[in-house]
Amino acid sequence: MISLAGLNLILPQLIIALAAVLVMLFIAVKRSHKFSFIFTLFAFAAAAISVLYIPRGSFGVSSLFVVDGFGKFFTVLIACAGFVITLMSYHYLNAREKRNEEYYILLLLSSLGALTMVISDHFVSFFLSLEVLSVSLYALIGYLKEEPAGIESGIKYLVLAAVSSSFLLFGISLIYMQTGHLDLSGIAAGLSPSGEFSGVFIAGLAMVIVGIGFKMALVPFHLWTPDIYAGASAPVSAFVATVSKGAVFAFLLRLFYSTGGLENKNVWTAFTIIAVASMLFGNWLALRQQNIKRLLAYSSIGHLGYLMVAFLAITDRGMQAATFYLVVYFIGMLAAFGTVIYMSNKKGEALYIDDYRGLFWKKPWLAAIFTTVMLSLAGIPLTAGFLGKLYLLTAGTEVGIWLLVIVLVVSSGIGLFYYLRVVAVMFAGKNENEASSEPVIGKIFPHGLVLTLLFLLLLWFGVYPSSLLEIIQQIASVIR
Amino acid sequence: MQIIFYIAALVAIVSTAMVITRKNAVHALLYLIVSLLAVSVIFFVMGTPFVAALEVIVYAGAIMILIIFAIMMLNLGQASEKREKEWLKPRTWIGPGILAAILLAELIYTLNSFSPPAHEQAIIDAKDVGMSLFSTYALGVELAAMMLMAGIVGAYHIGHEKQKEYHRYLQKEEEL
Amino acid sequence: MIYVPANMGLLLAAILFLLGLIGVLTRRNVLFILMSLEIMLNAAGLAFVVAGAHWMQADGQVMFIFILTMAAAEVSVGLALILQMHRHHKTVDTNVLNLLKD
Amino acid sequence: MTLVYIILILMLGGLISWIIAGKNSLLAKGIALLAVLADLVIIIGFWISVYDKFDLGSQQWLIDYRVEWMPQLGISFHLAMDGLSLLMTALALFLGAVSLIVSWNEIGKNLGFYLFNVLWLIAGIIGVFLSLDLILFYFFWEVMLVPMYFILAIWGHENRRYAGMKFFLFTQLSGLLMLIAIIALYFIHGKNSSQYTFDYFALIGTSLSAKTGLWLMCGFMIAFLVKLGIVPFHSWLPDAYTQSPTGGSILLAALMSKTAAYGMLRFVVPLFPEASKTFAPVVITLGIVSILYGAKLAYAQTDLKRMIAFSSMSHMGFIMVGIFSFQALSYQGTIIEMIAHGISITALFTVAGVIHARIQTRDMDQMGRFWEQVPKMGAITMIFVLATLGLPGLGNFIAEFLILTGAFKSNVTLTVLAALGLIASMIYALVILQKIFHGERRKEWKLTDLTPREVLAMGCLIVAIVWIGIYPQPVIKTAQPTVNSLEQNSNNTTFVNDTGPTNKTALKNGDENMTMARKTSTFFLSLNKKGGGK
Amino acid sequence: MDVFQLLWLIPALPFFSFLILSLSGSKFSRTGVGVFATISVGISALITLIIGIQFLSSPPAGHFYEQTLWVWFDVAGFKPSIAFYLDPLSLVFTFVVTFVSFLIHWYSIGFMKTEEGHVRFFAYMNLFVFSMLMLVLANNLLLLYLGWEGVGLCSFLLIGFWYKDPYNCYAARKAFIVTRIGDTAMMVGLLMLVKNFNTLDIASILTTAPQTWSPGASQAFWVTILLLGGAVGKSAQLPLQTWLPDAMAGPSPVSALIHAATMVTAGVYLIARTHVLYELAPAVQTLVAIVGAATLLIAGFSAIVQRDIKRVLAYSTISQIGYMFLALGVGAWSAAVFHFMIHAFFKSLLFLSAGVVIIAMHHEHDIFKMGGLRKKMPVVFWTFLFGAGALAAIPLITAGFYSKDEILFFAMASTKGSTWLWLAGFVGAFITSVYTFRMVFVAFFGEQKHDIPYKPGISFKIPLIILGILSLIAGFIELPHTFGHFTPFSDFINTVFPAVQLIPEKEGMELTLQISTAVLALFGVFLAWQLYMKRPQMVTRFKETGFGKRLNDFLFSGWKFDWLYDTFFVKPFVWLSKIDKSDFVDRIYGGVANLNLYFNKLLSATQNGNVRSYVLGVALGAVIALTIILFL
Repeated sequence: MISLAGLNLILPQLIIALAAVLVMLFIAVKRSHKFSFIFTLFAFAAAAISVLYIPRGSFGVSSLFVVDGFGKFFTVLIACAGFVITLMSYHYLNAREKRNEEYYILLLLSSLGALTMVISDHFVSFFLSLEVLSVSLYALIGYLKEEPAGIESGIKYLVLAAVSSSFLLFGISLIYMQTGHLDLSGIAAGLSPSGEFSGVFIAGLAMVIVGIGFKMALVPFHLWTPDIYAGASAPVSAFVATVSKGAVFAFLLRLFYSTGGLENKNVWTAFTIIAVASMLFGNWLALRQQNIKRLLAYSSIGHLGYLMVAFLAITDRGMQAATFYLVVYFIGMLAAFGTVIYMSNKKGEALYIDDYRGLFWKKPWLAAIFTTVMLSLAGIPLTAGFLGKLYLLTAGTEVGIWLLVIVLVVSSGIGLFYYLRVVAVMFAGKNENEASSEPVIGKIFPHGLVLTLLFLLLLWFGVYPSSLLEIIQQIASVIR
Repeated sequence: MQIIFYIAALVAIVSTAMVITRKNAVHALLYLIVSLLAVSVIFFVMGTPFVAALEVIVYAGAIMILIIFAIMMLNLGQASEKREKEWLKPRTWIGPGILAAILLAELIYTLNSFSPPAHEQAIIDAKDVGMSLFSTYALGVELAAMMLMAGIVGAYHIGHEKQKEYHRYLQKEEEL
Repeated sequence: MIYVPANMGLLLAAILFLLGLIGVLTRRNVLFILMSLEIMLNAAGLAFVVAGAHWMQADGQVMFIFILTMAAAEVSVGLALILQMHRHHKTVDTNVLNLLKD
Repeated sequence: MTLVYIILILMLGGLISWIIAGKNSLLAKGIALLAVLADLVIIIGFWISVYDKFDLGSQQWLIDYRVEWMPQLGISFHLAMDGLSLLMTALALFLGAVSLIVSWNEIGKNLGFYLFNVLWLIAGIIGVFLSLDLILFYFFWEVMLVPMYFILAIWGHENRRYAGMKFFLFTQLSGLLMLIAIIALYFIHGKNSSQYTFDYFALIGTSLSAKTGLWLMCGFMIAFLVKLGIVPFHSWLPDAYTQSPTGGSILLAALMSKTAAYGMLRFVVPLFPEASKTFAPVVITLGIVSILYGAKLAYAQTDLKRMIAFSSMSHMGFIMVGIFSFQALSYQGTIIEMIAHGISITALFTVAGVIHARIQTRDMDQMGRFWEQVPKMGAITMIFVLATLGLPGLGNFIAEFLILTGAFKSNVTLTVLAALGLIASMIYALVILQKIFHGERRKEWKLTDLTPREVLAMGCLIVAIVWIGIYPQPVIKTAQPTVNSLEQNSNNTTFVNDTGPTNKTALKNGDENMTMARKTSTFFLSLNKKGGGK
Repeated sequence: MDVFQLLWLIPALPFFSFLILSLSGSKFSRTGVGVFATISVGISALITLIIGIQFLSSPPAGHFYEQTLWVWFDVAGFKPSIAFYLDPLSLVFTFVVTFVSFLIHWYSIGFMKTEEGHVRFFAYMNLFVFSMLMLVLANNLLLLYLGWEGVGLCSFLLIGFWYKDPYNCYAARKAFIVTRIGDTAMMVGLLMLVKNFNTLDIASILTTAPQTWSPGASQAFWVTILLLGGAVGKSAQLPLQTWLPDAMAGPSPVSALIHAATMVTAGVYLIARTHVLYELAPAVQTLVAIVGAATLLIAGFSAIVQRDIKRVLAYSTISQIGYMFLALGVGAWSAAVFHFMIHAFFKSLLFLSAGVVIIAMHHEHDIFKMGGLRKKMPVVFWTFLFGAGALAAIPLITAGFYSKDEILFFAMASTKGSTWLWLAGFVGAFITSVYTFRMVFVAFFGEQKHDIPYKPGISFKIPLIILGILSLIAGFIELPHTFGHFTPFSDFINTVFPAVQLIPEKEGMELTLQISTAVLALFGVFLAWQLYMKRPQMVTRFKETGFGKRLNDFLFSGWKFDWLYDTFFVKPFVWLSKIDKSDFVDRIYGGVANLNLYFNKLLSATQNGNVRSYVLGVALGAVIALTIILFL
């Protein structure tokens, strides 16, 4: 039976779940956008802070979850991301949609899915977390229901996510068939340590890769990404780009490291091919993209490919690198979408690169932030992106996976092209025929503040990341 | 008893094939229910009576009804059947067919190498399932609840028809 | 009591799964796609039950129940989306959903 | 701390002038110039105070400043200065000041941001010259890039975005390869000594197998060759040099390219002594190809700045020849070439800028007979054209002579080919002079001669280049300890057997990789067994 | 005070003058500039004279004096200095350079009176004198190279002095580049010397070389041949002679100073300076003689058909330097230097006179458009005649006779000489007198074709007269055996050089040779008179025949050397530059970029927005993943 003693370990998840229910109840009583907004903010903050009250060490919770340093780290990361996204959503929703209270329920629920996923130690909990995340995302993506693009992307995401979930489920069932276990440790125990797996198990793994690869938007399961990013509202896109992918990646690490799935050479090769393809295709696709959200989508495909390099190193350092990079990626993507939100107006989002023409001369501070974000995503020093990439390269070089390392380098070279294109446009001459008198959504508070904060974080982690590195090294050693 | 399994399996496969080839949505849905019932039979044969019942009640009963409602709301009549005819050209089946064939071949290949020890199967009834659900998977059930909540809230928001709001000039016009 | 070969069960599940996949791939009508998705999910659930029966555990059935839940949630949101789509486009043809592309 | 202050003064100066420029542009310019000059005074004062220490047997390092930066990764903030970096820093500051002076009125819009970029660029360059931690070095190496990109892409000429993109892509991509090499070196050293660090002093003794050494060196070399603009990695160079505003061209050609040469002297040769010896013929050949091909391309150009760009590329070939001859003479020659070329290319780009400012074109086919109207400009141009073609009495001659002398000691044939560059350089250099200042007047221009400010800047450059031409001894003396250690280093190389144990530990193959995976996974397993209570 | 310590002032004065003129020349008055420049060179000449007298009266120990200003640089024991080295050889050169320069500067005051850019002119001239003095006074070859390049530069600047005419620019560029080819060879020679001796000190190389290299050593061979490369470039010898005729585009004083008297003889100085090395490489020394012989013939034949008075003189200069090379080649070092000195006098005289003529004719260079100038410009005529006489080696009364005669004798009688070399010189002497007097007769005799109101001023005349006198009497300081054997010049200079080794049996031929040379020279004059005064139609008719026309064209173009170089070097280079202007390497990278864009297009096509094709992607991915994992 479940004991209440274990519940303090999943305090953040409980807080978020409770908050979702409470927001719903409040709506039943009285609709208030502002209230829902503030309440959600507090919920995320509380979830992040509550991690401090979880004792150190690694504990199992009802065999579905394991709470350890790694999970806690990701919990904080996701809660913070949720916090930031909530902050950026308020004015955006005010401008673009009538009924907004449900948004916060869905946001909390999808965050809950992510939060439970990162501590999942069991296929059942993983699957349920994934579906909590997905189902809320279907609604979130299609949230702006007056816009055909929103509905379109919602349907696309639903169909594709359901297909990939089916693959995932089928895969899990095959694994279950082979091992008789659904918990990761049980699966690992039932396998030979040499990597000689039976066909059914392997086939199961392959189908699990399809499901996970889809959520992480790795090539060839990436096709949905640009359409969904472009069609969904910018805060939701930010959520999809960061929280959804990050949580799945965290589980990927757990799954493959604890079951030893990568011991199998073919699995490793498959992931290598996926990684190489993601890095190259993602960056190639972005080369001439004019739509900034699509561009970010492609870039995120590439970034997840980079993360796979660390994942495939299968070392302590690889885990640290992946974690560090993910943090950097979160910050970068949030700030990027934050800028898009800032620049959007009632009529629509600032989707096209041309919307940013001459931004530096109009809003130098915003342009500086966006530039830094682009440079960070491109991996230029003084920004955290550089150290992230350095860490990845270190991880890759340590074990000598040269193909991946070289592809990483080449593709980030390709990537540089489109990041710089955006930067160059911002610094180009002013847009003369700009007639849009519509004021932008962005406000100094909260958008300006949040963006500045993210900007400072990028610089801080880019110049003096020792504190973050310290934490990451600790949690990586916990998970081992 | 194995023969029942095979018969039911055949029914399931045929009716499923019918589902995906029908032009009329309601017909397809009926075939789908047949397919689900066949699967339910298989569940029963395999000694899992609880899920066999759930299959009929929830799947065939609830979810399918939902879809029927949707079909009714969308009012897809004879015209749509004609359209379906245009949409379903024979060659559209080729690609997916080949793809599925490859996947099937690969799965058969793996299943071939998989020879589980033959053993008697015990009936795992509702009690066992319930025990499991509310002990080991209790938190999972909570999560599933959250998922349903998400589904409901989402469906509510998206399905909510906005009140038609006319521009105030237009309203004036109507008044005139 | 009853002996159903596990690999036969899985084979059936695989066939149903792939039929569902074919449905998703070929049908332009989004309602059919939704139905095909249900077929796929049901097939996956079937596989779980087969595996659970094979190991004589309840976990397979538990998983089936969760899949069932998920299918329900998905269908509800999916139908809502389809309604909105029909409102915007006056059709259920997925080919009209190409506002977003490169 | 002096070194930190030098960099900080520039960075702060840049920030302040950016902030101030909106209100008072003159003050902003003044502050920027003051920051550079203050640094220059510091460095020259320092030079004078330590000048007597540069003797043959003396300690190489004058200042050594090290604090932990990212101890988790073995990265430290390690700055140090020896004679070579002292010279380079002084050069950077001197030419930086000149570039500010000559482009005093060139930048109309967004002056503040321009000054910010210039000062940060100089700071980055100086950082490169001073850093002795490989990651820090790489850090500064890339930090140079961004301000330069902005200078190029914002204030450049008509094709600036293309040029900026090309510049950035080339240098960044090649830089990443260097980064990989740095990391690989870090692991090899770490596995040999179980001390994981990026510190130069620690890494310098790393023993490498011949093959590994060659690969790693290639990583470094690619970055340096690209930045130096050596054939076939030069493609970005003409575009970037041509499209930059004058100040940018100066900083690019005179200073940034020198960072690459510096990198070779500081890192490639000491870290990979035997690999660089093996590789030397290839590199020298590339250098010679650059000398000749660059000269040929320069001759063909009609765009003045493009021509100067190719001439610069041609001269960089000499630097390659100089470094990879491993002779004291040629090392000294290289160092002087870095300085002299920096000065002369600065002057030439200034002239190009001055002309462009007056007639809004760089097309030499539209110029001609300028001497008539602007004799001062003509005379000054002539001096630097002569410097370019290696006239004795000007700095470049000493440099090229020493390089060739050293090179001749190690390889006769290649040196003779390199010497052909002397002829080639004359062929294009005279075109600059004659097409612009002599011959027929192809178009009626109203020209005004150099302003006193421009004359002042050019005067400084002339004094410098003549000084190096007739009395280069202070430079040579200052660089002497560095050159000594370089020479010792290249003399003391021993080849490590290819099948030695270092190689195996250095580069893991796939199998070892898999065992690593297993280890990790067993950790996971044990964790779950311990913690996964139900 | 030791006057030798003033040595550094000799080059320094012109240099300071150059600095002052170039920085603030515009503040001087028009004549002030010229006077200032002239005086600076004059003082240099004066100091040279004082030092020279001191040197003659009380020679320093070892017959040389060395003055070090500062160490230029010091790398790894290689330590060239800025230092001067004075011995009889450099003293002679210094004397000639300063003295002739002084006179030419003086002359130029008048010459530049109406030209624009006179400040520039005198500044360049001063710079030239400085460089030339550095060249001859340098104590090490690197400093010599500095002077060497410096004179090349000044030559370039002064040839292109009238920069508005593109032809002048072309001529200047050509001169600079062609000599640079030789210079590069010389540079490599220097590198080789550094490699072997780790020094470029002339004195120490000359003492060390015989100890380290045996005669005929390949090292010596290469060093000397490379140095010879430099020498032929600067001295316009085969095969690098083509620049000199074009160099006549410069003002006449420039031609006189740079392209006749001083710079072009730098090659002679270099070889004489490093004579020890040449003696270690007999093959190269022979080559020097052959180069000289061939050049003097080729240039002489070309001179016969030239119409431009300055081009005639240019070819004659090439030819005369050929004689000097011939002398060097046969080991007659002092004869070469002696001929250099005499040649400096008469050739600068000829150019200066020609300059006056050209000014008088309003920049008309064609001798066939002159004529009858004898009466209008008697002083110029006479000085020109003296110069021409010396050039043609009119026996006994001209200095040229003595110097050239000595060379011809040594060409025959030296152990390194041969009959063939003598024959070349002998034929050359004949041609010389033909083309010289062709020029004299055509330009100064016959009918007057233009009215000439112009009267050369006194500043023109005095230098002309001084040089004219020198052309006549300077030969008397070196008289051959047959004339009393009065040889103060070679006595003086032979402290530097070894004596010529003579073949004993040929020693007696001296008188015979002298007489035949004298007769031949006079016959040449006669022939010129016949062909160009008495029967000009003969020449015209010959020129009209097919062969004659082709021969004339061939010789006129300087044996088609220009065409040869143009076809094989210049045009291919220009062509290569043209077709590859935009750099093919760039295209390769452009291709890489396009490839990436192509991939972009390819992949973009997959993002077609159709949800079913996205599902297809997922399904395909599943197939691929399964296939890899199951079957790889």
